[in-house]
Amino acid sequence: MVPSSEIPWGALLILLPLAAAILCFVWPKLAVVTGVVTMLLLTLAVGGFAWQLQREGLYQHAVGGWETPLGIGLYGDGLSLLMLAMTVLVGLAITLYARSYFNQKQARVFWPLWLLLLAALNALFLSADIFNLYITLEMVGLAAVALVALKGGRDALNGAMRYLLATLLGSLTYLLGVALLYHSYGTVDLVLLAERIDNSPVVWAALGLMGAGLLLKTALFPLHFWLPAAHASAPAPISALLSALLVKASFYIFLRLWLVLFAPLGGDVALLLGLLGAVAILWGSWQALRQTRLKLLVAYSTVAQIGYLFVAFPLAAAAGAMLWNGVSYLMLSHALAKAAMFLAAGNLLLFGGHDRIAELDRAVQRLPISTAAFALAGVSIMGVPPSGGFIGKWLLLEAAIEQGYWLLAAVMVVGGLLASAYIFKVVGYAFTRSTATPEPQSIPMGMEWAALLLAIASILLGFTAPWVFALLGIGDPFGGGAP
Amino acid sequence: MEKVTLLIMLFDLLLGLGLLWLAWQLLESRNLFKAVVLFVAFGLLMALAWVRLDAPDVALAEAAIGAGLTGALLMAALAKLPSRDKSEPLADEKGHWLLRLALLLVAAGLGYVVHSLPESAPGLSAEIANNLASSGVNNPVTAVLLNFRGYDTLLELMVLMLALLGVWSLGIERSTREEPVGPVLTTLVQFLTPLLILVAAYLLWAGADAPGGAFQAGAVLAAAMVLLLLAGWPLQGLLTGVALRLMLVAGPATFVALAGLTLLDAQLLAYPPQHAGKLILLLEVAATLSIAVTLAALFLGYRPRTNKEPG
Amino acid sequence: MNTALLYSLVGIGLFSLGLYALIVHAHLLRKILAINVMGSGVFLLLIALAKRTATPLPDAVPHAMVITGIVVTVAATALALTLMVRVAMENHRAELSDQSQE
Amino acid sequence: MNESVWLPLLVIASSLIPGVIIFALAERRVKLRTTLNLCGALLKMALVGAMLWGVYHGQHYEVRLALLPQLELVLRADALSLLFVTLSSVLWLVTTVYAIGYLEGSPNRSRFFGFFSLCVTATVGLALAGNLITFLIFYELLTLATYPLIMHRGTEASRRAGKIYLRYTMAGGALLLVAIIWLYTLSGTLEFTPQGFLDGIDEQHHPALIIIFVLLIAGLGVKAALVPLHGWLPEAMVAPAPVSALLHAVAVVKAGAFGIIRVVYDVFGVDFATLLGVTGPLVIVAAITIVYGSLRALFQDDLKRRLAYSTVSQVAYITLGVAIAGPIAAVGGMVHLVHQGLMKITLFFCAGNLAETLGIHKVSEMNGVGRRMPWTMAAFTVGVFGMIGAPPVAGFISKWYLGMGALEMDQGWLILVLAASSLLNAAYFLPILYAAWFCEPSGPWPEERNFGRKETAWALLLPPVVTALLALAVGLLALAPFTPLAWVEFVVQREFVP
Repeated sequence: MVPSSEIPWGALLILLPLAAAILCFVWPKLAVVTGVVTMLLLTLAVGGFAWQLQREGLYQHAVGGWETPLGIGLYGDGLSLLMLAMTVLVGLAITLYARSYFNQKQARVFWPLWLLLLAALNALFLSADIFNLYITLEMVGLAAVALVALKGGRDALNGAMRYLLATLLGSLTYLLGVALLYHSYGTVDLVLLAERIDNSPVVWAALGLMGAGLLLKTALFPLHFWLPAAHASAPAPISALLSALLVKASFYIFLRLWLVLFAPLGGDVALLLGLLGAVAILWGSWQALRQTRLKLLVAYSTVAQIGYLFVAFPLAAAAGAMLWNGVSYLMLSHALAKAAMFLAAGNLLLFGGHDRIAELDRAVQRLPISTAAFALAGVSIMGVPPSGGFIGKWLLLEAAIEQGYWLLAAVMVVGGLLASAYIFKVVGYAFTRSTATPEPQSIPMGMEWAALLLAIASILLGFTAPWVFALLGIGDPFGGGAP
Repeated sequence: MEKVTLLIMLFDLLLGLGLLWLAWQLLESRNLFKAVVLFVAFGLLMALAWVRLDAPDVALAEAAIGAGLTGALLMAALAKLPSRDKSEPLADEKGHWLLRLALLLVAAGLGYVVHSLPESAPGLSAEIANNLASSGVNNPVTAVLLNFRGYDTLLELMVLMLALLGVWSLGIERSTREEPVGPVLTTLVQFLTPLLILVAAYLLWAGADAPGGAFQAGAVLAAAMVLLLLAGWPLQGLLTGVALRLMLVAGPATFVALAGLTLLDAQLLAYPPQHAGKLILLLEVAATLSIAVTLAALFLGYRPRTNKEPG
Repeated sequence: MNTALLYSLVGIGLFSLGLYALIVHAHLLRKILAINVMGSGVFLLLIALAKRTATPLPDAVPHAMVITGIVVTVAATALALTLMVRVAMENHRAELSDQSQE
Repeated sequence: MNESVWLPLLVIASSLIPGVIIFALAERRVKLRTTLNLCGALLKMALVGAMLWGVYHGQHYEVRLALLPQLELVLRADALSLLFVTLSSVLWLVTTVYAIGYLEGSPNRSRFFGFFSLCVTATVGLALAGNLITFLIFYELLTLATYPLIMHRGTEASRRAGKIYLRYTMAGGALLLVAIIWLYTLSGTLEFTPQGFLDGIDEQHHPALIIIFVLLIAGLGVKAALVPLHGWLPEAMVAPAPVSALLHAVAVVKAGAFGIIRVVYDVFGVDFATLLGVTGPLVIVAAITIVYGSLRALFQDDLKRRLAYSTVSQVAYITLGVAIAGPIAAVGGMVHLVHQGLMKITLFFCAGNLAETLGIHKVSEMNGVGRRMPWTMAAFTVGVFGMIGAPPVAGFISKWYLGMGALEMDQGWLILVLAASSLLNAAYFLPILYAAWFCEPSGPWPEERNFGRKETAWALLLPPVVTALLALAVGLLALAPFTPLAWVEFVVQREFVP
């Protein structure tokens, strides 16, 4: 037996799903089993990785034995760990859900794609090489597009196409920035770049290009145009992973680049990001409130919630690491809550055969677990205590008020109120009787519980912050010392 | 000497302008078929540019993949579009002056940035030169692709697999056209296919020391298969099921297996120097096979099935 | 004006042209072509600037990156084209539709 | 861990755990559900009794759980919190009995009782909160847990009421959140401390603190139904009677009032609040609310709405007592927390009985109802006299202390407000009594149900009779030890040490 501290958990997080994807691809009959087992193993691996990080600190692995700048470096700190854990938590629920959701023909495509997507996400969160990140981004994007279109249908195909064009545009713009940085500093390694970077036109251009590309993928207002169509039209588990994980993946890269390379460049950029975030909160929430279809409502809610992540940028210079802790926490709780909401919305859609909000027709008693999941996740989205969303918003609001950014604070509060308005609009209709009652479809238990467990987790996050922050501090991802 | 430099500069200038002009033409062409043809020409011109920039490996890849296969993919897709779609009028462009201005400013800004870069930058040439000996190959590009940054390539093969999965899930099988294949094409195929296979083998073998390698070889091999498909050879009926899938994953699987084995040893994808050459060759052979079959399958556009398999 | 600068400027030009076409054209095939032209622009920039070495041989790392990029692009293009055909079947034309099914 | 840590947790758990289990119960498991409900309520009362005894003897109960670095969830039992905890746990037991009777045979009872237990958990939690963030957490939980109860009937009217309720309470919660965070950035602590924790704060922050005070009162005033933030309360009356009785007469509005007490006493401190000059305006708001609520009640024909406006008016007495900022008025205000609870819940139970047994919803339908349902109307009568402030019912005690307190602080004009309010109370309540006892029934009852020889089901009858007797008892025996009055005096000593 190899002692578990010597097991290379980090690399396994990438290799395991890759190998499993190949297996599923070659022998589709084994797909479901392979998928489920791999997901469990990945959970174990993230646990092992966390344990390793806690014992040994920063994870660095020179792939191929070639040190940077020649080789590619894997890099894992507290922030990577958080993202990996988020992926695994959401992934477990999606795996549980998808087991019953897809028919045999769809499953044959779903499982290898899903495993490849997991591998790509894990690779993304563990990479410190901006060109390698480009490849992982493309993997993530293409896998997502294929998944959105998996069940066909006009809306989904249109959504997938729009998403594909946006994601390709984003990647290429990002790559152009990578090219400039490489030719300026002779490396694509983030750690080395951080040492070599100075204030030159190249850095500004790279910030503009990479930033624009990543923000397009993150769907920050006004680059969100592709998101509602894609997120709302995809099959439910895919919607969940798009909103929960994919926008976070590109945000994660943006955050990394910002922290390491671009933060010194300027408060003005940060202020601009903050303002865009604020507009995103208001616009997204308002649009969500106006929707008559459940999945579109949830999708617009994602546009709004992404805004919260960016509101933090102008506050960061003065607030320090604790604010980024808050942002990370918000990311995590949004991931869990939003995945829960999409899964629940998927159940409601399947149950009634439609997702018209005004005709939810007593879903509270007819489909109580899913409705409860939706409402509980909604609590976290609103930022009402006790929930993960509350912790994140508390830290953001605290920083905004402390530094006198009253406008941002007001927007955050108004966003919370609008969120409660659109969520309770749904819940309200779920209590009342509507005229047309089509024959309900039965929903497998696994699909209901997948949603509820995620929602409960997003609430429980309200009580785990000190513990999570301690893990986040590993490797000091936000500078300024561990909290 | 002076004159030669001047001539070359003139050539570069013309080539650059030609690329821009072709790009404009192909993007603004009213007729989509013409646009696709122009795109192929654009790809070939790009290959020329790669040669001018001392990037023969890229030139080969561009010619085979960028121009050749992409062109074939575009043609095939165009054929599947409803016919009235093929020469749509262009969008009304009067309102786009603001966008044009913005893009012009962006381009100017980027141009300024590029101009501000130092005349000479070492990049990673020195590191590559120092480590080439222990990489197992002599072609620096191959060394980067399969050794120094082999991890990128591993993921890249996965991208191909992903795309194929997507195409298989979306593509709709069409009844093969019953139009008889002309004798010219048949002859051409009969002549070209063995030649392409030979070229592929050469590229694969030469990749270790000279321009070439798995991607180029795979693309050329794929081109051969595409030709056979065009000539009406029922490849999709011959190669199906597990056998096909095994060929498709040969490259990625070898890569992942190697990654796993090296990880057991110590480090992800760290080859023992004495075996590096052989391992890379093994990887390249497997990758060539997978790339070729994958690209050809992408061209085919749907999942080939045996008669037994359900639809 | 040296070769590296010339070709990288051409690269930027291609990128911008592609971006313009991607935004203004509605037909999906044109959008896909535009993406390909943009990609070529980025690749050209990467390789052109790799020429600026003191040694006669250019920097090989960008070359490898571009080969990777070309393969990624062809994969994406294949997927995009397949998707386009499906979208065209649903919408009865190869353009994106804003209307939802209901 | 010892008793002092376990008891507060157990008090919370004694309603939380049954609640969660009840959610999962199938609709038909009536016996198990009833057992769980009653056992939880009885257990909670026993635990609270133990804590009362302990606190009286100087025992310290406290639990802490870190929420954020430097910010903790704190549950602490002090004399003030126990006042509210005791009130809610006693009334929970009574109301549970009532609700079991009221909802017999109706659908979705598991859901109802689950949320009902959550509401009580939230109420007890905010009573035990040891700092503002803990208070906020339970305050919001209360909002969320009440919503499904308002929506319980699932009609279009209840959806509308729920929407209005949320508009008010979520906005109030948001104001509270902003105020609390702002306060935290200024003071670095949120821990409730006798006489406040803001005393030593830099004078330059005083304007900010005034705004914070306003925000806090606005946030709490929504639930306490201070005018003009009271609009949700009459609308929420679409809920089933037990909900109106316990939550809208007691738990929710009292949560707001209790919060105001905490903010004035344990955050700002009476002296500091007076120094800032914020208590004066609060007195005025309370006075306006008292008069306005009574005036509106006068014109309601719907019985529950009339009671709701009466609640608006009565709960403002508590705020008034606090805002007067003198020890005697404080006793009056705080003791009214208990007294009003007992009296108003009686009235709501009675209204529920009338609706459930005879289908009576309107005041104009109540002619002669006293003869048909004498016990119910007797309880109702006790409640009414309490509300008017007639001795010896409990309400008299509260008003007496409030009046004396106003005089003590040279606010004599408030006597006029109190007198006006009493007159108005009489004006809108006495005609009901007259009609009920002395008029002939004008026809058959709208929807009569037969419960055998009794006037109504015993589970519906017992609770109002018990609470009416309690309201009488705490008034008659006000000066005995361990009455609410005695306990409140014990609380007030702490705040007004010389």
